[in-house]
Amino acid sequence: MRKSGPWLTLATLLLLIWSILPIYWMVRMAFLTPAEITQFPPPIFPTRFNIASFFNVLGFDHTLADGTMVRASGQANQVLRGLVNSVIVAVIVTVITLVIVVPLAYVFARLEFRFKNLLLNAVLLAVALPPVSTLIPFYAMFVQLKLAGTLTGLVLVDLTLTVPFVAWMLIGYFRNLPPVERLARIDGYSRFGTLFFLIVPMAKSGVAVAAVIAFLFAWNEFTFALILVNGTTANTLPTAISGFLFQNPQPSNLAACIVLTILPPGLVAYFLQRHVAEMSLVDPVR
Amino acid sequence: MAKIDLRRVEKRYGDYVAVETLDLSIVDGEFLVMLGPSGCGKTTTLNMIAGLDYPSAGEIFFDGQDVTAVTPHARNVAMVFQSSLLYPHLTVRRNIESSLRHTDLPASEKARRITEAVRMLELEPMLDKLPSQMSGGQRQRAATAKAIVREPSVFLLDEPLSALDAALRLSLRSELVNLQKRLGTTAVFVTHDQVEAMTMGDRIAVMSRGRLEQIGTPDEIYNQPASLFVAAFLGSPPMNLIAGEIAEGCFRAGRLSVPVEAAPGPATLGVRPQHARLADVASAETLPATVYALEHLGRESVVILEDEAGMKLRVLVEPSFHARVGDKAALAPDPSFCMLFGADGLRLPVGLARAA
Amino acid sequence: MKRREFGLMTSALALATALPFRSAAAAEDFKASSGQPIYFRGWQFATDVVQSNVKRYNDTQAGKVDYATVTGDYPAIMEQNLMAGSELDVLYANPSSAVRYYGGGWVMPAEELPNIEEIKADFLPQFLDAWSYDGKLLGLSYFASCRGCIHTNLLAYEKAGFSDKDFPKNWDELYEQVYALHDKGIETPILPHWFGEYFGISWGFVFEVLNRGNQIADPRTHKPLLTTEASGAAYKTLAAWKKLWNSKLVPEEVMTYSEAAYIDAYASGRYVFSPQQIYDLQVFNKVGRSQIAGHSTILPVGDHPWGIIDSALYLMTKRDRPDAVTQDVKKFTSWYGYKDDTGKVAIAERWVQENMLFSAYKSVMDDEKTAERVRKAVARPDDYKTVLDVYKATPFPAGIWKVVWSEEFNAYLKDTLANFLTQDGDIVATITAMNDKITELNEKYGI
Amino acid sequence: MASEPGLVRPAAPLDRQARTRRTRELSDGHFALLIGLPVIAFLIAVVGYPLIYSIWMSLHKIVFFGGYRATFAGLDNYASVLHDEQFWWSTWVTIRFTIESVLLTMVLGLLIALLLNRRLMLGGLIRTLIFLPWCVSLYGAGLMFAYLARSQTGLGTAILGLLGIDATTDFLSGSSIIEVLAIGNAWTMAPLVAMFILANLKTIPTRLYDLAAIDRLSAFETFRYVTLPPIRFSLFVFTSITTVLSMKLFDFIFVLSGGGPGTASATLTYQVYKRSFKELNLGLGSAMSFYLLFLIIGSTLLLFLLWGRKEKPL
Repeated sequence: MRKSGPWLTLATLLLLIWSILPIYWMVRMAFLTPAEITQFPPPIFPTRFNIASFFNVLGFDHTLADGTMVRASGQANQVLRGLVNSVIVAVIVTVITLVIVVPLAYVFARLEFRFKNLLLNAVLLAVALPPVSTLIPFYAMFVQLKLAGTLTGLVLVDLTLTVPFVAWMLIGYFRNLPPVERLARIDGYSRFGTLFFLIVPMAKSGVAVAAVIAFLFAWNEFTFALILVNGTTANTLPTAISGFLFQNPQPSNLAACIVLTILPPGLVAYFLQRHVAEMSLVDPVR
Repeated sequence: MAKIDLRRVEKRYGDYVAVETLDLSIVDGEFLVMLGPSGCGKTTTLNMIAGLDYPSAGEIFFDGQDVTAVTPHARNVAMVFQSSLLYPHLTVRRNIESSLRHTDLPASEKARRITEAVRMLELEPMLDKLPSQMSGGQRQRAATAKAIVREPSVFLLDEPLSALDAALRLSLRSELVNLQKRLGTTAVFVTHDQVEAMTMGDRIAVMSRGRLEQIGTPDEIYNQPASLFVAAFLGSPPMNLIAGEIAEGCFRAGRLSVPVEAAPGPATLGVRPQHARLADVASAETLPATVYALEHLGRESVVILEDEAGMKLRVLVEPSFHARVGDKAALAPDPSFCMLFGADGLRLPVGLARAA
Repeated sequence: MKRREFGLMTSALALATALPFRSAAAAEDFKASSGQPIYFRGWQFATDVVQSNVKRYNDTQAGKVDYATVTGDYPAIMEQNLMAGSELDVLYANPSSAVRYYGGGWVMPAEELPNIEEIKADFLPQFLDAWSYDGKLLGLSYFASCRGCIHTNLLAYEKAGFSDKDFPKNWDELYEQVYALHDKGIETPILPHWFGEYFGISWGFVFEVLNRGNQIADPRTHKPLLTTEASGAAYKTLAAWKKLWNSKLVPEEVMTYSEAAYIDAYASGRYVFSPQQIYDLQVFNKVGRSQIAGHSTILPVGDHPWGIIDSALYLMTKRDRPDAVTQDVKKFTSWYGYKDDTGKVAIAERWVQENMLFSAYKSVMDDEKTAERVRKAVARPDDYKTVLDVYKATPFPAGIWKVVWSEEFNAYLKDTLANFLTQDGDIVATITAMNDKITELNEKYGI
Repeated sequence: MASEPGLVRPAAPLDRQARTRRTRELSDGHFALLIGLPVIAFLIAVVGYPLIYSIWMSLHKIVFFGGYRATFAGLDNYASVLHDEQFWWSTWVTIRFTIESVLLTMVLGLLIALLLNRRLMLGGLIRTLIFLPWCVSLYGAGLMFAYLARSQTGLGTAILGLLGIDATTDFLSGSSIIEVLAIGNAWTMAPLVAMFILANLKTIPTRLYDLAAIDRLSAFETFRYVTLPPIRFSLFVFTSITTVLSMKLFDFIFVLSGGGPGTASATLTYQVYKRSFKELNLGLGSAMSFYLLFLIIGSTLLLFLLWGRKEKPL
């Protein structure tokens, strides 16, 4: 278990390279000048840290060392609006998902009742449903309900993705918790009290992971956003960014934007890996 | 402190009968052990006493009060679960406190009880530890502390020691009994371990397949088992049970013949290993067998014999006894200590001939 | 005294006549009055410029124009929005999409603008024709340009021993030269117009066939016109493509390129020839943006013109909204798409200056400043004439673009052509299938 | 004893007195109803409605031009899908892409989990970096891999260039585009799989490894007899999950290859998008999306029958 050595180091190194390389390639592009981006063969390392793009995509002009001014990107206000919208949507979706899913998963994981398996299969079906097949119905439905182009609509759609997936994940997790319900009844906890004061704190690692998953789903959702809020005031970051794929905006701006979108989930990843380490602590002693 | 009465209590899950019409009275302050193999309904009965399960029929009384529909907390019971279950995310202190969370005791009284329980169970050094950071014994003590701070009317224990190693169980057994006697609280203790039952219980209720087989003091249970099941389940090494027939005032099984005063018919002879001796293989009216193994217990030894049908029989012998595996021998029960069980499994209420 | 009085009187008179005139013709004409927002949507091109233009309108004309860009499959997404009656008042559209949207009944033609006669009079005739449907001008000019003119990397071209006089005069010569260049050691002599956008490979086919002298469908009846004989334009185009593909001179990944990637690939200097947007000449010649800055030109008109008209208009939608808002939409469109409150075609002129986007308006194209701008963008002084020549000669595929099924056919063409190359398709079968598709579409829409 | 059913289904004739005295505690069933009903209702509204709408569309011929018309077409759309060559091609692309993605993801996920289960220097940092790909959005990953794999801008060409070799690495070609997509897909999914396997691995007592060492098991035997058994069920579950995720993947492909070159990477999701959204052939698109759904459900069922049945959850 504890024997380390050159092989372990090598394996770690390889996996690190594998994980980082695509991100590095993008980050590097954010620092390249337009001329360097068109270089062939492409440079592996930027020659200098040209941070103009990061200013540009956030709506600031930037003056380079040699005095030339790089103008703020015209996408900037959409990027900023997208950033705000994405944060709003992701946070709301995360909160609602947890409020919905934690009790639901608890009920499915630890109680027995009629139609449980049928309902469980319905949840699994929802996991299997490809977004492209519900795209048009959602669009039609939202147009009628005046929800197309609104954050509310996007939150609803995101919930259809997060709720089944997170529920499925948490059900498995809750099943492995020790059977404290009977103890709780002896101690006088109500059903809801048991759930909120005992199960949730006990499962906080699992709930944290669930929150992260919900956040990432909502933060990164692209397909529905592309159709439902694209070009409206409810535009989110992903679609705002894809605007850089068109001709004139700089690839470095695109790269800078992508880097910006990774930062919040990156922090989340740091937080997540600590919980993964803790997840086994809750493992029941049976 | 309570006297508990179960009247015609029944528990069914669909067609499955977990507990059949059960009448049970638990005396105030006694330590009652419910003993039986898994699936015999003992835990279900315990749960019904606790209020965790509600009976399908019948009533439960605490001190003459009908509590059949009263919630567990309101019954003021305390329970220690299998493996001494605690809330894994709470420290020992908060675990103990959670027992008093839903009571309206003044804070000073709560503090007093907790301090008292902690002192009694010597938990001071680990109050701020999580259950996962403690040993099994410590967890058991913490669970006990959590139970006693409620000053419950009854103390329910569901195989709390089953996950512990042997040495620890031995010491915790006496610790628990000692505590219960000091507190004087009625206790119901569920186990499948007959040694636990014998050593701890004031009375033992033996259950099998949802039915109460026998209830009595350890001495009664051991010496006057009501049924073949009880006889076989209790005692270590276990009782020898020999199937045979009663005819002409004698119990016969093969060559073995024991004089009895009973009606003729098929029966089973039971004799505890200490009430049998080894006889010469040629001697009449004994059961011929071969030595299968010899177990040294220190103060005595157990010879395990195997008869022609492959049945194992045990005899207690002096520690100095020597025999080799494969040696021929015969088992001779002491007729004055033999028991007879009828075809229905019940003990035949008959005396045995006190013959030499 | 008399003189002073006279002067006073004349100026008062002038004021009296001028004021109402000016307020009517200029300032108040464009002032938004409904207080409601106007939704203006477009694809992403120089969004910073659009942003500041819109801001100017909002600041000076009390406008509430909400501008945003739409990503992805622009024509399809806009069609969905139009169909759903979403919040959308003014949008960019290519003429082919414009015709379809008009056919769907979602578009208010430019004819409804009060000063439409003045606007039409200023139109270059080929664009007025290209953008009119049912005798109605559909929208105002965003840009009018040429896609598919052959950009040439002089650095590599001259290094291989060629010069201006060797410039190919038609597509056949161009392909011949591609192989000649390859023989001289140039790995990738051409970057064909095969990229993955809706205006990529399909348009590449359309302009090559058009340049070679055939129509794809009849401009009036929209009946298919492609022929399968080996001398036909479609046959020759496909044959040339097949040969190019099989020669492995073109990386397959071109088909997955976005337009940005397509431009950057040529700007890297790897290629000698590439059909590109004419206005991107200024990108390729910009130092710090391109590896061939100062060395990129376009082929002059030879035996035939190069490319096709790539243009876009500002369309007004017909969505359900109060009349006052519709009035505002017209005011904004007129201000933005033609003359603003100062009487100048300011937005179009700015596009010329900023990105060399040409306009459909004579007043803009004939302006000396426009010629000046082109001169700044070209590698060699004389190239500016080439640019304007190529621009003026550019044809328009009315047969397949001025019809409601244009986008459907375009999507079909894109897949068919890509499959033709990747799956080594049969030339005659492919052409026949294209004709059949046109016939099928005509039947579907009762044309 | 552990699993006595908790639900009180009062099947037996209840003592009437007992019934009237039924306690104030909520039964499992009631509590489940209370919690679950609003959620299930919500899910039915926002998942069920679109699903039914899709079914409706798949049974109709819908026309927009010259006025909206929907005429009932029975199973015509389903039949025409089966005659659509593109559909069969896309099915094949989907299957190939899914198999490659899943295999790669599971192997990588397992490797990452095994590695992270060891004591590493800078463990926190390394774990963060290794989990990072999972935080990258699929469209972001699509762009990354597009730039990374493209010969014009990619790493391969860059390295060759650095070595002074004037050549390109053309990965985005018809023959290898699916592999590029599968690698990218595995890149984003593997950390998730690794995370859950890791949580599983942590529950294996170290004692077992000591035992294995005493028994002188080789590294492979240790893996097979000690490490593998407790994670087998998770492996099955995640094989299923990654299968589903791969089959319904859209945005990553949309951004990276747009289904190209040609239709080389046009998966079923892409085909459905194209039919429904770009061509507005809603009936055909919906019918195709149901075939996709059947494929997804069928594959997971098949996995279950071939493998999952034999595994026991921990």
